[in-house]
Amino acid sequence: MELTTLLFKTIFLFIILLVTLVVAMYSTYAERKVAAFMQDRNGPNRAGPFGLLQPLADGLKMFMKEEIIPLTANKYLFILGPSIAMTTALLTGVVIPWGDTLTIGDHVYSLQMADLNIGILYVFAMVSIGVYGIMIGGWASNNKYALLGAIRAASQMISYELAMGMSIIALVLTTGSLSLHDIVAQQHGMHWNIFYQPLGFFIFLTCAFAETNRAPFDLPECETELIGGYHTEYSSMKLGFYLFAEYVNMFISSAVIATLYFGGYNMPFIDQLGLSSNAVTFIGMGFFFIKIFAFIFLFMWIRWTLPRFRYDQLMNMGWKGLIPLAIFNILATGAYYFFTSLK
Amino acid sequence: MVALIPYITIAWLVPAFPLVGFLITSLAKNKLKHNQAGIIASTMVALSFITSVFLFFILNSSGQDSATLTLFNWVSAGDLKIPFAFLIDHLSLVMMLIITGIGALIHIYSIGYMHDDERVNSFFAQMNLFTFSMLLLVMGANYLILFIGWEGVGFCSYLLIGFWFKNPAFNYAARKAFVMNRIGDLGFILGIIMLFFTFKSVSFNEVFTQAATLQSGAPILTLITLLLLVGAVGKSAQIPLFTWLPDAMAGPTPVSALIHAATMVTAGIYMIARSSILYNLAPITSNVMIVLGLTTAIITAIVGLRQNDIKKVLAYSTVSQLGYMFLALGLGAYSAAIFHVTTHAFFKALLFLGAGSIIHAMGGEQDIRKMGGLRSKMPITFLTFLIATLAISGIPPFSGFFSKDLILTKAFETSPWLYAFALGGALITCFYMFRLFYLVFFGDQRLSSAHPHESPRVMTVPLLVLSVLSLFGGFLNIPALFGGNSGFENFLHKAVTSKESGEIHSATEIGLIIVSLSLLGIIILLAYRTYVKKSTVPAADGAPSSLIARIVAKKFYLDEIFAALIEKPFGRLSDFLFKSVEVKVLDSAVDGVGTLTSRLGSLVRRLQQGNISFYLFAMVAGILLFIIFILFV
Amino acid sequence: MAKEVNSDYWDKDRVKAEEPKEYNTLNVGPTHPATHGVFQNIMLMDGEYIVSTEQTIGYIHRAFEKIAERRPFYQITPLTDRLNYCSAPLNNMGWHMTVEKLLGIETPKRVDYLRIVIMELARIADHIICNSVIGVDSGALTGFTYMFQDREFIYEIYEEICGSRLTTNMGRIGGFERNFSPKAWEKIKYFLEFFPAKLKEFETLLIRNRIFMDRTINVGAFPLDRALAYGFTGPNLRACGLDYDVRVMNPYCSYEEFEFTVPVGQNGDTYDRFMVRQAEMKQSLSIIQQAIDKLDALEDKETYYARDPRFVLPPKEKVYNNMEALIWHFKIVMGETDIPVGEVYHCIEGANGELGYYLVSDGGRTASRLHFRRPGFIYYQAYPEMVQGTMLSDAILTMSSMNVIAGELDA
Amino acid sequence: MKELSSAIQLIPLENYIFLSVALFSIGMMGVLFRRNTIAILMCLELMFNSVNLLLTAFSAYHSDPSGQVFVFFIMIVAAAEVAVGLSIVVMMKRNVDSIDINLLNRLKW
Amino acid sequence: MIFLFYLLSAIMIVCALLVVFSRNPINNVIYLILCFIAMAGHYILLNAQFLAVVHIIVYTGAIMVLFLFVIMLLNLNKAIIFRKSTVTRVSAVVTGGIFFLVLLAATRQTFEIHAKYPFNSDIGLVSGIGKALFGEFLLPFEISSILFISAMVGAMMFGKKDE
Amino acid sequence: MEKLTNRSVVASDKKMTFMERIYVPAILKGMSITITHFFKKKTTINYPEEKREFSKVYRGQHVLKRDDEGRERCTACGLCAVACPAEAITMVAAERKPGEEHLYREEKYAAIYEINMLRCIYCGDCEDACPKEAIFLTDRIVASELC
Repeated sequence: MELTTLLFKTIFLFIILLVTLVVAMYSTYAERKVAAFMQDRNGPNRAGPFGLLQPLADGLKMFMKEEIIPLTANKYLFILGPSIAMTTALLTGVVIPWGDTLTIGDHVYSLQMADLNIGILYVFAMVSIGVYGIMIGGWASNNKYALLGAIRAASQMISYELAMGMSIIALVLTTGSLSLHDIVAQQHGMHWNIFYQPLGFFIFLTCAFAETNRAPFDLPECETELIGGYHTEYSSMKLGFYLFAEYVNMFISSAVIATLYFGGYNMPFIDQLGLSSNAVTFIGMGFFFIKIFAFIFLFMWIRWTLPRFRYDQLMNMGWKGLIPLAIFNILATGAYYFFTSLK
Repeated sequence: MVALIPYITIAWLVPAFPLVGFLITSLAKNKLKHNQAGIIASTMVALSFITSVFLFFILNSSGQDSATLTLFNWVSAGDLKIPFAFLIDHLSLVMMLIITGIGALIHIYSIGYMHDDERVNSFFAQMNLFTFSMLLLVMGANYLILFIGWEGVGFCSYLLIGFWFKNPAFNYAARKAFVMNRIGDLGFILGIIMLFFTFKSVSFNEVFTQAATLQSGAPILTLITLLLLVGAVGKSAQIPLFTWLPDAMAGPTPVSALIHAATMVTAGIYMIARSSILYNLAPITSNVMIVLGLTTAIITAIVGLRQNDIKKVLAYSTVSQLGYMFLALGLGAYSAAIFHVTTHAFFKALLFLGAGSIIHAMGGEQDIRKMGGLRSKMPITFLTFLIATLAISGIPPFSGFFSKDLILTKAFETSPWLYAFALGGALITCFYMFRLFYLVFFGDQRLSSAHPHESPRVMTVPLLVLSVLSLFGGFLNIPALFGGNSGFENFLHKAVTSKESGEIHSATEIGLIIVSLSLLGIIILLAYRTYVKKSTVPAADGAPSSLIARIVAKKFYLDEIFAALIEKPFGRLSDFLFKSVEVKVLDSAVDGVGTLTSRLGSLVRRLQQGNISFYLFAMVAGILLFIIFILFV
Repeated sequence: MAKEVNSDYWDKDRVKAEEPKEYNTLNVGPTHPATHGVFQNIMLMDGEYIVSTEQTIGYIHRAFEKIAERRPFYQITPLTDRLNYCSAPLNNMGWHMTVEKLLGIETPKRVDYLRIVIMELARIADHIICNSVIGVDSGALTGFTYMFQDREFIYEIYEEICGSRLTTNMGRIGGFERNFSPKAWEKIKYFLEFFPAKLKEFETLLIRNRIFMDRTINVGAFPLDRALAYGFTGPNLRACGLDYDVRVMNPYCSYEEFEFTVPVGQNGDTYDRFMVRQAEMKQSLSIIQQAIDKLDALEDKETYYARDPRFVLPPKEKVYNNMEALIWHFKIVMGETDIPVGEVYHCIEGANGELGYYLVSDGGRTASRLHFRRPGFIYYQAYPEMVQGTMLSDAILTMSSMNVIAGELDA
Repeated sequence: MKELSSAIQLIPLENYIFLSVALFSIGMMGVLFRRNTIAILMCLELMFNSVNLLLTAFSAYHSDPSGQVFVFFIMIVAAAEVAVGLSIVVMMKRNVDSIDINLLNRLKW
Repeated sequence: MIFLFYLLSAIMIVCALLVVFSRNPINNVIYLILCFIAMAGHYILLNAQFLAVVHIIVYTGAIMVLFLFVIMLLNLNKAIIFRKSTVTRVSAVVTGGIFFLVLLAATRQTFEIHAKYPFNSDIGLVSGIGKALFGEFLLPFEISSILFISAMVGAMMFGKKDE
Repeated sequence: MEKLTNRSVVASDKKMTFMERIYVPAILKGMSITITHFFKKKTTINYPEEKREFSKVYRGQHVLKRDDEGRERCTACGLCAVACPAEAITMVAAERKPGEEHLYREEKYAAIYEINMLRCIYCGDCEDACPKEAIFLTDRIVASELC
């Protein structure tokens, strides 16, 4: 590997991490603001102008709080849980193509950390490891509510992974590639996959809600039943990690949705503007982030609108609703391509 | 001229509709409301009737003789390659029309008849399944599919005979029918196997093409045809395998009408007509058939004279008519046989449905001695029953006349003696049918508890339709004698090869007709005198009577003869085998093995302590030893 | 599903002998976010399913009835505030009417109508709380915030009338402490104007949403005969299908002059309770409108208390200027007025069911025996039976839909 | 990625054989060593995986994908085995309140 | 790269040993997960990217979650006190060791096959495996779905409570 | 089921139509409501900066009033203490010394007048009971350090 590339990649990795963290941080702020606005309230407005420093204040508070590890908890696992949650949440970012190529001097750098040819599967792998954070944390707390939350989380995430994977299979049928870079490149112009896979998008979106444990699928942590679920016993920064991981997940899943179905960094009519390629890249990146923020907003919007499911209804919907739908989607897509290929 | 092939592809719809009906009615058995199952089932059969009619016109206008529709490769094992294919030709079309047309009418009738039954949904499911199997039987392009349909109809017949399974007698009747059919089926499947070994194929086309090259009277052909005949005898209730059919009347009356009069029992006829090329080449078998058919026709007609159960009478008459068909088959007059099948389907279905209507009206009473005077109470039934009776008796211009006359004429061509016997049988038929008719409809009502009433419209409409068919069905095949063109025979001629027969002078023919008609008239009058004028009522079952009467009433002791000839020797044999061979030889050998094993087991048991870890250890050690053995020894 | 298990589950050895490994206990309460008050449910759980429940009350044992038996009647009013604190004015009025019944005070029509306005407002406030909290417990927080603005407005109306918001101590024996101010009327009329739209909006947010329907339909269903056996009244009984309403069956306070329907449910599940409360709010609005119309029709715009000197404080000017008035003032405040010997039961249709006051007087200055019939207390008795065999999430929703107020559990 | 994809050319195949043999033996030892049924199942997984690794290594060195397809099938079988095995463990726990493999010595409960 | 190999191998072997010798089942599971993740690293070294990811999804994401799930559900944390006798344990270790040696001996002939075949870096990719899977191995692939269904049904039957 | 009145109306409809069964339309409807609220005016009152207007009769902090001439009105009659349901009021009466007429209106006054703010329930009964219009509950909010 050339030194410049290595240097670029290293810097880029740090930027990704930084951006992820900052976005996640301000997602907490945005969540509170959005919730407040939808509920005719003002939301945080004391720390800094419009409460903009609220995330920092929260973070500070988290750091300053006393670490409490319950006496009966399994100490190592209790610490391991949030760490896994946070790590896996952050790891997913490396395969997402944040932008097109960047030309500096003679070198062309790709704005994607790693273009795995199995990019989507990598995302899946990370998501499936993410379950451990919640499960281990919930179990290690040695609290019944936490255990219930952990079990709910695990079964929910495993169940919805299936439907998610199946909706992706239909997508892969249309794109013919598992690489996120290819998928984005194919959607150049207005050939966004949402137009080809509306049902798949719908299923994927639903499953993304379930995978990130957001309402209406927030059973593992639902306040009114389980008092916070798996993180009932957590305090200080470990709690912060869990909450933070949720927002990171939300950010990353928004990015994945935007990448898979909404053309990633592609922007319509950008070619007609006649800009230099670097400018196009930057504009595309901006547009990508706009899409991501739109999805983050959607996540919040739905959370503050809907009641949550019951555990068995959730499972019913996953197994009896989404999975058959997804299978139908695969079959329909397959049939479409089969018959079009006949001609 | 229409190109046949593109249209023939819809032929698969014909069996598909009843199958769909069966699936719907059986799967949604508990969901369907009262009449829905009946309506669905009837609609499905009617749809397949419409399809059949369409196919009929297609085939007629195409000028082609037959067409084969291959759906998929079904069996493919070694040399044996059997496609799942349908053969559509004139013969199968006639059968399809009968099955679906009469089937549809009977389905509709059953909506009314089975209205109050709690398992009505199962009934319609089974009826549809039957229709499907029967269609498979007649449409199959090879003997294997035919056999599947054959077994399918047998199974459905079993189910439907035992439909009211809470009555043990009915169950017994169902079992009897099933077992007797099995005897025939054994012959049939042996025949198919022989066919396959002879011709290396079971497809009709290939078999017949190859058979045409064979010598007439070749022993292998005689063997095959005899074996197939055994199957036909079982299915079509010929002597000696006929006793199941009267007992089969235990099932609901529409079942009797559809299965045991119009369709299933004619499967044997169909099969032989289909294999006509083979039979033409096997004169011995043909002679066997003549004998069988004539004997059956006469003996069962005599038995029918003494029956008092309305359905039993009809059942014996069915067997008797089937005998005529066999006679025709034996004479090589295949199209005459199929023509009789057709007309018989019309009037016998009508008779059974009428009987059903009567039974319905009498509140389940089946004994004709207890009926009477229904003429005014049930005018429609009376009228239709009259038509059917006239038809079965062979009175012109009703349909039975034409078909029966055809057979009689053919018999005369071969031998006047045959004609005489056949005519005798027909006269007896005429007598007991009018006996039945007069007892039921004339005189006074003898059972005071019943309040007969005309059946609902859903039942009378099929009756009327069938009576029209019985009335005019004969005109399908007006012989040259009456200025017709023998349309039916010519139509079938494309699919069935009849034997050449000697010409017969038209004057002789007219003479024969006059003789038979005058005899029939005498018989009818006789019956009228006995049962209407004198109001004779048959004696009760246990009443002392003459020896012949008793023999007749006991069906010539055929059941008893079966018992003595087959059941008892078999019973003794099994008894012997059980007591000496099994207990002493086999059991002790088996026990010895068991004892040995248990002795050994008690030795090995010390290793078998149920400790999985130990097993694992042993397994690992074994693998280790094995690898070491391979590597180093 | 859960098997029948004796409810004295804490006999651990017995349970263990029957089902050695399957069940575990879960404490829902006393400080669970969904209990909305201090009470504890010890649930024996089979995974997510509830095998049996034992409810514990007594965390706020305040000996209401005993305190009340030591106090003159007018001082009991603030105590009634604290029964069902979500609809305090209703409790106040009920108590006043009970005392009036004992003393034989005839209230003027205008007082009746004013009371009806207040009582129906209180009913709306109570139902708002219950229904929006069902939303909260099922995860839809936003509807709650919308509805609470309206409850807030009702509290402002209270404030205009009596000066207090939650624990109102509104009204006096025989009527009100003061006439309604024009501003109060303005606010009431404004409320009647805008509230139906808000209610509609809240309904759109929830009632035809399948998630909400799935969560509530057939959840915590309670057959009518069991409900009657437990002594259910109010919306929870009506949800089971029986149209029992004290306002209709046993009219008080001129309710017989009003036209309104009695909404009933089908099988007493959470959805029925929710819908019955929604419908009752609409009925209450119409009752308020009718009361206002009737008040407008009355000539008299000034009467706001019964002219009965024994229990109604004389106007302050008279107290300053008139000896008799001063004496009466002292007598009333000191609780020295004569009270007839007697026994009175008066019940009103509280927001949550039949709210009854049983008052025995032996002629002394205080009640010799006083009992409050608190509907919430009765509902809570049936809770274990209702939630047996359901899931934890259902139990939470059942509890909030029954509107068990911790203040009513102890007295 | 270039460097990674040519890595196999630097690592001798023997290494993978040693490694998977070692893993297999460890798994085998675990099966014999433990009495906890779940632990035994885990050791079985370990053995499966050593075989997987070997198959993949051979497949990579032979440039023949069949080996990897077999790994795929082994995963399928492993998943099915775990599903059934764990449900047996759950049933065992219900019935004898223990998951000691030595208690699993009756053929029928 | 050889360094990476040794690192991953060391992690795997240590974790595998810990799986065998650690007594807490939860720890067992976690060590096994670590072991599997290291194995995914090996797969990547072997150019089998697809397998690596599927390995993580299937083993780490599903199978081990099931293990964890069962352990949590049955609350097996404290139940593990039983031990085998020393003899058994020693013999287990000895057997394992012998097994290792024998297997090494058995596989020693294969050492030479390396480098006989041309190197192709594409076979581990999705397309390579896909072609093999849906071509040559289509039937086993379809049959495996039947296996799955039967396993599911079996697991359900076992897991169902007697009513 | 028998009906007690002829006024009953069934309030709930539990049959779901197809559109309700597929979740989405109702969800979109709900989302449209929340998004309109997103842009609506907020009802929050930023407390220390903004203050809500209280009604005139608000029962806030207690005040012992003076008359027009600046004299205390309270005569320590004790009616308020008697009327207090929470028993929060204690007072010690003292006799007005000569020369204190400009301080107290009556001959008797409350030397110590204490309200236990932890007990007070702001019911306003003391205000009602006072024959001298001395004690009033004002529209002042009780500062948190007082209770």
